[in-house]
Amino acid sequence: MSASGPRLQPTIFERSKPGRGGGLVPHPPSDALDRIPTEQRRERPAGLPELNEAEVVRHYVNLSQLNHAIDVGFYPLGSCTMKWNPKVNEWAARLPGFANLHPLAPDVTTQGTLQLLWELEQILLEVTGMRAVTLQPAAGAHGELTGILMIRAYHEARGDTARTEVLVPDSAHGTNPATATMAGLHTVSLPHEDDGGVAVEAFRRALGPQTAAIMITNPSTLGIFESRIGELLEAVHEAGALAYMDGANLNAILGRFRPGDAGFDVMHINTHKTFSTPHGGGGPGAGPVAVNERLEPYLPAPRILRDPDGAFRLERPGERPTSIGRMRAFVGSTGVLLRAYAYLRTHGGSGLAEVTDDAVLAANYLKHRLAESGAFDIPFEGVCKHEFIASASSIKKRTGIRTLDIAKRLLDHGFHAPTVYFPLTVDEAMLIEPTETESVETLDAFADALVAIAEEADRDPDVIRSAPHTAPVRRLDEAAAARNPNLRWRPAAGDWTPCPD
Amino acid sequence: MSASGPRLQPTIFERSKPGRGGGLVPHPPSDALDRIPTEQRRERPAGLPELNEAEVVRHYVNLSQLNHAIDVGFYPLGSCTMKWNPKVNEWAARLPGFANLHPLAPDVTTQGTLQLLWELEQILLEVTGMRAVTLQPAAGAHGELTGILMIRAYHEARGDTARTEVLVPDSAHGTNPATATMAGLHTVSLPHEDDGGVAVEAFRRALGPQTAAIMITNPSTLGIFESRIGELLEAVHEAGALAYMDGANLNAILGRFRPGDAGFDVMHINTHKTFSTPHGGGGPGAGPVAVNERLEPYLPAPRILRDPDGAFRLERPGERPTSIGRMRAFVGSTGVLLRAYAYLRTHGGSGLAEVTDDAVLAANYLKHRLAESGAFDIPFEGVCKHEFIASASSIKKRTGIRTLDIAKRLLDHGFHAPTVYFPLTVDEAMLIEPTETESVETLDAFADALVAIAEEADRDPDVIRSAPHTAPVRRLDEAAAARNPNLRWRPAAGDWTPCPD
Amino acid sequence: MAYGPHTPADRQRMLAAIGVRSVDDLFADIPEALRAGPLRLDPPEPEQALVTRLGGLAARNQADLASFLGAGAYRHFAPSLVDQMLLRGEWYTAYTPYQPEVSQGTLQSIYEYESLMAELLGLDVVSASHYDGATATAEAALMTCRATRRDRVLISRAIHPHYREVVRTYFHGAGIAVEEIPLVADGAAAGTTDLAALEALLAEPERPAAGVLLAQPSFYGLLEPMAEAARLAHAAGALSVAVVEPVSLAVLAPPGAYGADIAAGEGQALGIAPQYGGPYLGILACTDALVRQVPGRLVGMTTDLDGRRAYVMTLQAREQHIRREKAASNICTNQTLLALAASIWLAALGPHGLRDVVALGAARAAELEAALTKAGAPRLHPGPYLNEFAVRVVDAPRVHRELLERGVLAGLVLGEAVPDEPSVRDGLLVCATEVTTAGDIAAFAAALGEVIGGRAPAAVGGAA
Amino acid sequence: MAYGPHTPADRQRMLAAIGVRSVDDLFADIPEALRAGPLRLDPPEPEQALVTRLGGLAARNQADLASFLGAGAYRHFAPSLVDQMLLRGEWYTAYTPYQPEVSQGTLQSIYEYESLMAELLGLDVVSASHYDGATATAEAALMTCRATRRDRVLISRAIHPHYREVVRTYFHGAGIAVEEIPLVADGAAAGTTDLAALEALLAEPERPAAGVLLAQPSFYGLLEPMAEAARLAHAAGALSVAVVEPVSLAVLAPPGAYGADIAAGEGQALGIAPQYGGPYLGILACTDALVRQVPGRLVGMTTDLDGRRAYVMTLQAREQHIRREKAASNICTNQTLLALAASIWLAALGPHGLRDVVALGAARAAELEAALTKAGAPRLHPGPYLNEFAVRVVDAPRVHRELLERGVLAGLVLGEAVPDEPSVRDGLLVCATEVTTAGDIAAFAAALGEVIGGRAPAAVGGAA
Ligand SMILES: Cc1ncc(COP(=O)(O)O)c(C=O)c1O
Ligand SMILES: Cc1ncc(COP(=O)(O)O)c(C=O)c1O
Repeated sequence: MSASGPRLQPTIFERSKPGRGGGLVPHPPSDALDRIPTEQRRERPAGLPELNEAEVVRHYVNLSQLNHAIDVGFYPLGSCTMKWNPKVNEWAARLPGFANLHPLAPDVTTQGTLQLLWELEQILLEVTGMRAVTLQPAAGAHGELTGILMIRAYHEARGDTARTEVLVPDSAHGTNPATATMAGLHTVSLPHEDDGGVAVEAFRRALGPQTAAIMITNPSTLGIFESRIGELLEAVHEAGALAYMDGANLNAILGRFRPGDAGFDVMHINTHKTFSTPHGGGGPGAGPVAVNERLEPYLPAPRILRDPDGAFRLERPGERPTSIGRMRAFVGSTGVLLRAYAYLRTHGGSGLAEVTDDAVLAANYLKHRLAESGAFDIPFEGVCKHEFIASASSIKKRTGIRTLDIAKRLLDHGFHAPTVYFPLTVDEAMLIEPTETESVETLDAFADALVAIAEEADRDPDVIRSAPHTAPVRRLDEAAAARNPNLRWRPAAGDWTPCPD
Repeated sequence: MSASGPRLQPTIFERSKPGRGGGLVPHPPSDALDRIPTEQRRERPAGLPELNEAEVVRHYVNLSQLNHAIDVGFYPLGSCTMKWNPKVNEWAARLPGFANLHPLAPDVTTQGTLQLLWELEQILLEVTGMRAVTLQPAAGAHGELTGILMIRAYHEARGDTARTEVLVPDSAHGTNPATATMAGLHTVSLPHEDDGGVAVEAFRRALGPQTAAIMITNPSTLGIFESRIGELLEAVHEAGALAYMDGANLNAILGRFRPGDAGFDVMHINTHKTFSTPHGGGGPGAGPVAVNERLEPYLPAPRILRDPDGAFRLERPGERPTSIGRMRAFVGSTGVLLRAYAYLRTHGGSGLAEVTDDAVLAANYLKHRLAESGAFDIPFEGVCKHEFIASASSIKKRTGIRTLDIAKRLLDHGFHAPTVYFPLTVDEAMLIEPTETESVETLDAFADALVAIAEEADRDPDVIRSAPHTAPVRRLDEAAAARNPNLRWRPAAGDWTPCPD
Repeated sequence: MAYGPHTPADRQRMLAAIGVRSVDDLFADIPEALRAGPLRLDPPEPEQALVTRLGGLAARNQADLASFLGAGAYRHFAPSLVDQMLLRGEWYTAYTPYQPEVSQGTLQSIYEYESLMAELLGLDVVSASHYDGATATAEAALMTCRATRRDRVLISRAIHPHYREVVRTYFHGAGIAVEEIPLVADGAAAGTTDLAALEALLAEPERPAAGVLLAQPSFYGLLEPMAEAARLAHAAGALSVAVVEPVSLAVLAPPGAYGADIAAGEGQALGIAPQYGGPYLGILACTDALVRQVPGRLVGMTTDLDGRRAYVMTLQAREQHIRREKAASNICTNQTLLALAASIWLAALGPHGLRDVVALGAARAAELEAALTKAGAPRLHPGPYLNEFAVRVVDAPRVHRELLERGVLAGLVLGEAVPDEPSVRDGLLVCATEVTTAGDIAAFAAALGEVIGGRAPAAVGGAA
Repeated sequence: MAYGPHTPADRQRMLAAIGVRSVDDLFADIPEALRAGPLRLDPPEPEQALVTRLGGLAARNQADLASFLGAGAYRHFAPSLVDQMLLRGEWYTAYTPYQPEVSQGTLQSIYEYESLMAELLGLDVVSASHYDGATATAEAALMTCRATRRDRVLISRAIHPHYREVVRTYFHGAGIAVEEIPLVADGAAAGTTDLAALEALLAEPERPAAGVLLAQPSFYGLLEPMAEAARLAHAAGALSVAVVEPVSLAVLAPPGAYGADIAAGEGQALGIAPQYGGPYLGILACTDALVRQVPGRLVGMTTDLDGRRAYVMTLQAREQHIRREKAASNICTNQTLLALAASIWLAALGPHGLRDVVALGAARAAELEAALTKAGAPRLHPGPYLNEFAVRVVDAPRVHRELLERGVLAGLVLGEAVPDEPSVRDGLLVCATEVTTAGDIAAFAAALGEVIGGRAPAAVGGAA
């Protein structure tokens, strides 16, 4: 009941009443299921909720209004790149010619989509400077696994089987080390220098014949371009290892730096970040993986091929035995990829370069505003890329107010909080990424809000500690949630009652 | 900034900044407008707002969240019949084959829509018991004018030109007398009996050779079926006048009473009430007008015809000289009518009867709940139809709390208020219409809220007088708005700056 | 019942509470003789079957022809965001904002619509919307009578014939005279409103005119002498009404600039789909001086008890629910959702986008003119136009039909649409907008060449 | 720039504040040698042109054939409300709910998804979603290894071949053995998983199995001996994994009922469009005992400071952002929006609607079986099926191609999809659901009659 009155909603099960709803599909013949053996049937129906259309819609409309979202306001989540999600892309993904296409439909019936995916691959190759790309992975982490499995396959194909380690900087996203483990490799963590870059000495010590790969996020999750990247990559390759770039921060370097040209062997792209496909409150995403000629043979199957006559087709089973195999059931998250394609077409080459320029400009401006205010610690000086770290370390020492409190207080200003306590290497970190689609007025308002909260921390810390005050709920008891997990509602059991309509 | 933080929004002009936005349509050649004479061109561009997509969307998403709506919660507006607006109808109206059809396209290219409209007419004839129908009118009031103009034409055709009066019960909607005036006729107001029906004596006195028509809302806006309707219609026809039924309350009598059978000559239907087409915060609607054989010759042109070979076509200009002419530029609000068609198909004959039964059941139940509580005056006892009147007359005498205050306090409970101070004939009226699509749990919660407010009126009247407390704004200064009307924003004037992209 | 929430037990509970045995008892007040039998209609249709049915009907229409048909309803590009915003239930499932505290979304959006239109039109008072362009025009004409207390209006024959019909229908009821102003027969102004004739019509002292109505662009796509007509009207004590196409106002002088007292028009072109005729958007605007004469809702800005800016329906004393038989009009339900659609469309395009739309349409129209001239169908009138114009084609109905068989919807057959205007008997009214493609134009020209073969008529009008 | 808010003046202001001359200065940290030149891509495309391009590409697909293709992706009727709810920006433009106070919509919806799936599956712990059915299956297999500390899993050859491939890809990395359980060759159980072979595989004492994976219904549409397989697995100390199609669970026994410890499956059938392969919905569920092994997010119910019910991500100690290399999986981004889609679809249909969907599909499938048998393509396996089954057609690839030319997508050519399963070499895998029409079935049968002429093969299997 949104415009006024209570905001929280009962569960959908509590809105249910036996005998409500139904009638959307034609009635089946009453003997339709007689041929299913009794022992294969369920004894009691699942306790699914029974609602009429109005109740379903009101439930989801009212729930939706409890969310902050990019359609509602600023969302400066560092590393997550919450840029604008264009509306035309949603239209496109729903075109029946795209949406109703079966993933196993014969190639002659899927030429439009195959062409789109093939063109998307070409665009990604130009953006990354790589040689080949797979569109299969469903997300960044899935792309990482794909990439590391290819690296494994590469070493294996060369009989180079003692390479069991992956070097990962300590500021890396958690998916990097977790990926190494999933691929059966060990993570070696690399410390960073004061300027945020990888500590070269430690890196050289860690590198060796046991090194399968290095995984570098560039720009790093500190928002800093790894200036010594040439040197690092040279050493990696000299040691016989390969270099994986976590491309989550590609938004910061479009048209300015091509990982393939610089010597990376493989990288993933988060379409749900760099190319603005909607993240939907947790997913979906897509994580295309681009590789150079070293890794091309190992790409997952099936690839999208263009025959000499211009027709497109999927690779046939067994056509390329060097492949690491399938990474998912079907060719890819096509519905996500076509949104990325639309985004890339909309911007074109010049627009992508502007995307990066404006994203970096906005981040540096916001960083400047905060640095100038003196209210927050700015651990890494100099230019940043598309995001930067601020810290409430001094505020905490002075007032006891932590980054978490500041994050909650920001909600009262109508902003989402930045990513907090990440990367783990910085005390009381806030990773702030404004993106290129927020106006300077919004950036200013956000900076003003942060500065105001910093002042409030001295003046009236309790109001921050007890924030948020205007959200649908106050702070949650997360400890109780974990101690005594309640992971599902237990509805009244269903019953084989006759259909209500 | 909805989930938390401030809720009100700046005007769209205040979100504007010169040089923002653009780039959605291809650039025209620079000389495209050279052939337009200078004196025909505007000197300065209109001061339209310049926004990027994110700003436009956020504006409208955030504004939308300030609205109560049937998708959000209960909306018991008497006489306005806010029943559920089905989602499939929105899908249907957007099918390109329907949405992109030009109103002047040749009949051979519009057979699908013509068939739909023709079938809709047949359904409406069965529902109303009439002989013919026009789908042209854009709303109920437009239908009223159409109907009264036909009645005028009927009398004129018979040379019966002295009939200049229309009898209208005092509980009638304001559109009834206003319509009479627009059609060049005079309104004679009829009082009502204690039971809510038309006062028969007064009616007989008013009726005469000067009477063109009577306009009766049945069930009336008091929610009462005019039980003496047979008698009234007989007298009207005896006097040579015709009978118009305001069908705004048709929801209460589907499958129970057919105005055509009962002797009404003409009636309108509010598709945006009875057949659930969305009202969109004020409109659109559609007001089909059904007539018996007396008035069929006068229907507006063009009608939808079915040729003997089964092909559909629009009446050609001049094909039926008795027509009163066009009531609007094109054939009708087809986009609205097709939603009504979908609604009618979904329900079928049995479903429509259930609609009425459930609407009347819900109204009587709610009326019973309030009567039983003793908290409100219930001026008209006995069964009601789809709506009923409650009054805060006693509460006001006792506590000073008025219907207006109660309406505002209901908002804090998450409900929209009923229609208040209408009909004008009842002191402190609330016209409550729950409709058939609200659950008994909702009806109970609403009754509980009203009873709780009535108790609160004794206990803590100030909290009611100052309500609403949870809405985006508090009560408004309507007097100032009327005294010093501010009917438009004055943006900074536009400028012929070059296009930003 | 579809959409219904009640279980049989719910119904029983309610009946028991009310104290009746069956729902039939609740209809005992309907006299037995008047009770209806069961409705003879098809059984209920599940959504899945309905979707199939409606998809089939939509497929029976041909809505994707190469179309050059305008004549009062125009195709324009609508960015995806427009419909996605409109599909939000908080907009389309709200009723009239009777409780402003929980309707600020709708109210602010109408206020903004009024403001956007005021900018485009150069007039300060804009109604919250009317049914369509034709009914808005009729209401505008009625306003001139109320304001001047005169009962005769003059309407140009270059106004859309359907609009003129609607004005006649409305006026017959109200008992007001409508007289038509003829067109200039030849010369550079051929096809535009004849100002000399207007002067003569205004010069009848016993029958003073209340208002003078001209359309800009005219039904024939021509630019009209709006300023001169307004001057003549004012000199005779009449009000000047401009019937306008709002998109064109990105470029054309606004009614306020050439002295119109009232503007009416069809807002469909503001990104609203043609939908076979509606729902559309009637635009109605006037000068401040006429504010108490304007029919329909007005929303104004005010403050709440805490001084916060807020919006509310205002000056309701003009309206039927207060004034009843003395109201300015009987209008109640209007076209608010369409006003919102138009506002979102304008906000999405912005002033530059709107100008691009007009300029691109004009450019496409010029290409169309060139192609048709070459194919043997020259313009019928010599004067300037924006994106719609009439061409001369012998045996136009047949040509139109044969083009349709070739997938081209060749505009409007003028001989059928305005049979009382012999000067356009051999005319097709054609239109291009920014969505017209070069391919469409080429297809039209090629098909026309095929259909009319060598029988190209001589050029006429100013080109002669 | 499209979507960008900055005017040239804004950029200047920001640059000046930062204290640099041009935006190039902000990239000075990129070593000169590594700087990229301008991207060689097409120029920006206005929305109007993009819409034309995408419409053209979509039109190059044939997505409206009479289709009998299932094989892991199924067409179902989705009520209009589902997509209209999903199109609300508050859902799809939100990120992971890191700030629960302003993400209760997403969090509650995930909790409800978990609850709905728990009901369908009969298992208490359901992850917030995984990428798709195949990756969920691979993760399920990995769970069995973590939970049992064994490194060998047994997977039925009646599981989708692509799922088996994905498990192999994942397991090659992790260095875990995958062995396949063969099919019963003939008799009444032909085509189902061979339990005797399973028993033998489980009986190798030095190589204890961690898990046993069967699919219900199987890739071939057959009902599998799930309970028996689970019993065998448990007897050998292994965990039982059921790979299920969730819609079928309206009718079929849930994994929890036949003793499965883990269930995995593809949620696409829950009303999600086929979309040429994704985004789909990986379902992953387990018993309470395995909660700390489940990969991916979990949302739980808790309270806020004022004691109000609220929802939050919980048990995050399993996840990569806390545990890093020791995490249960590397999954981060999942398929939350699809979980929401599935929830809305289930809520819209309700239990009766879901059962109708299954029963109507089963009825249509029986009609299809009858029609194909008559047309000369009898079933390949004798056992019971729900709505998908294999038929025997000689020269299936050619027949399939020729049917396609006649507008019929005749399911999947088994000889190509599972070349290593000779028993199905002459098979087509066909499927019907509630959206299959009688007309589609008739068209299929008629076209098949034309294509295979008199060359109908003899019936095989149990029917023999
Ligand atoms: C730096 C980095 N790497 C990897 C990932 C994982 O990507 P995904 O969430 O798409 O799996 C993320 C996601 O936030 C990230 O920020
Ligand atoms: C009884 C009655 N008559 C007529 C009307 C006018 O209908 P509309 O608003 O569609 O013009 C209404 C609208 O509320 C009404 O309730």
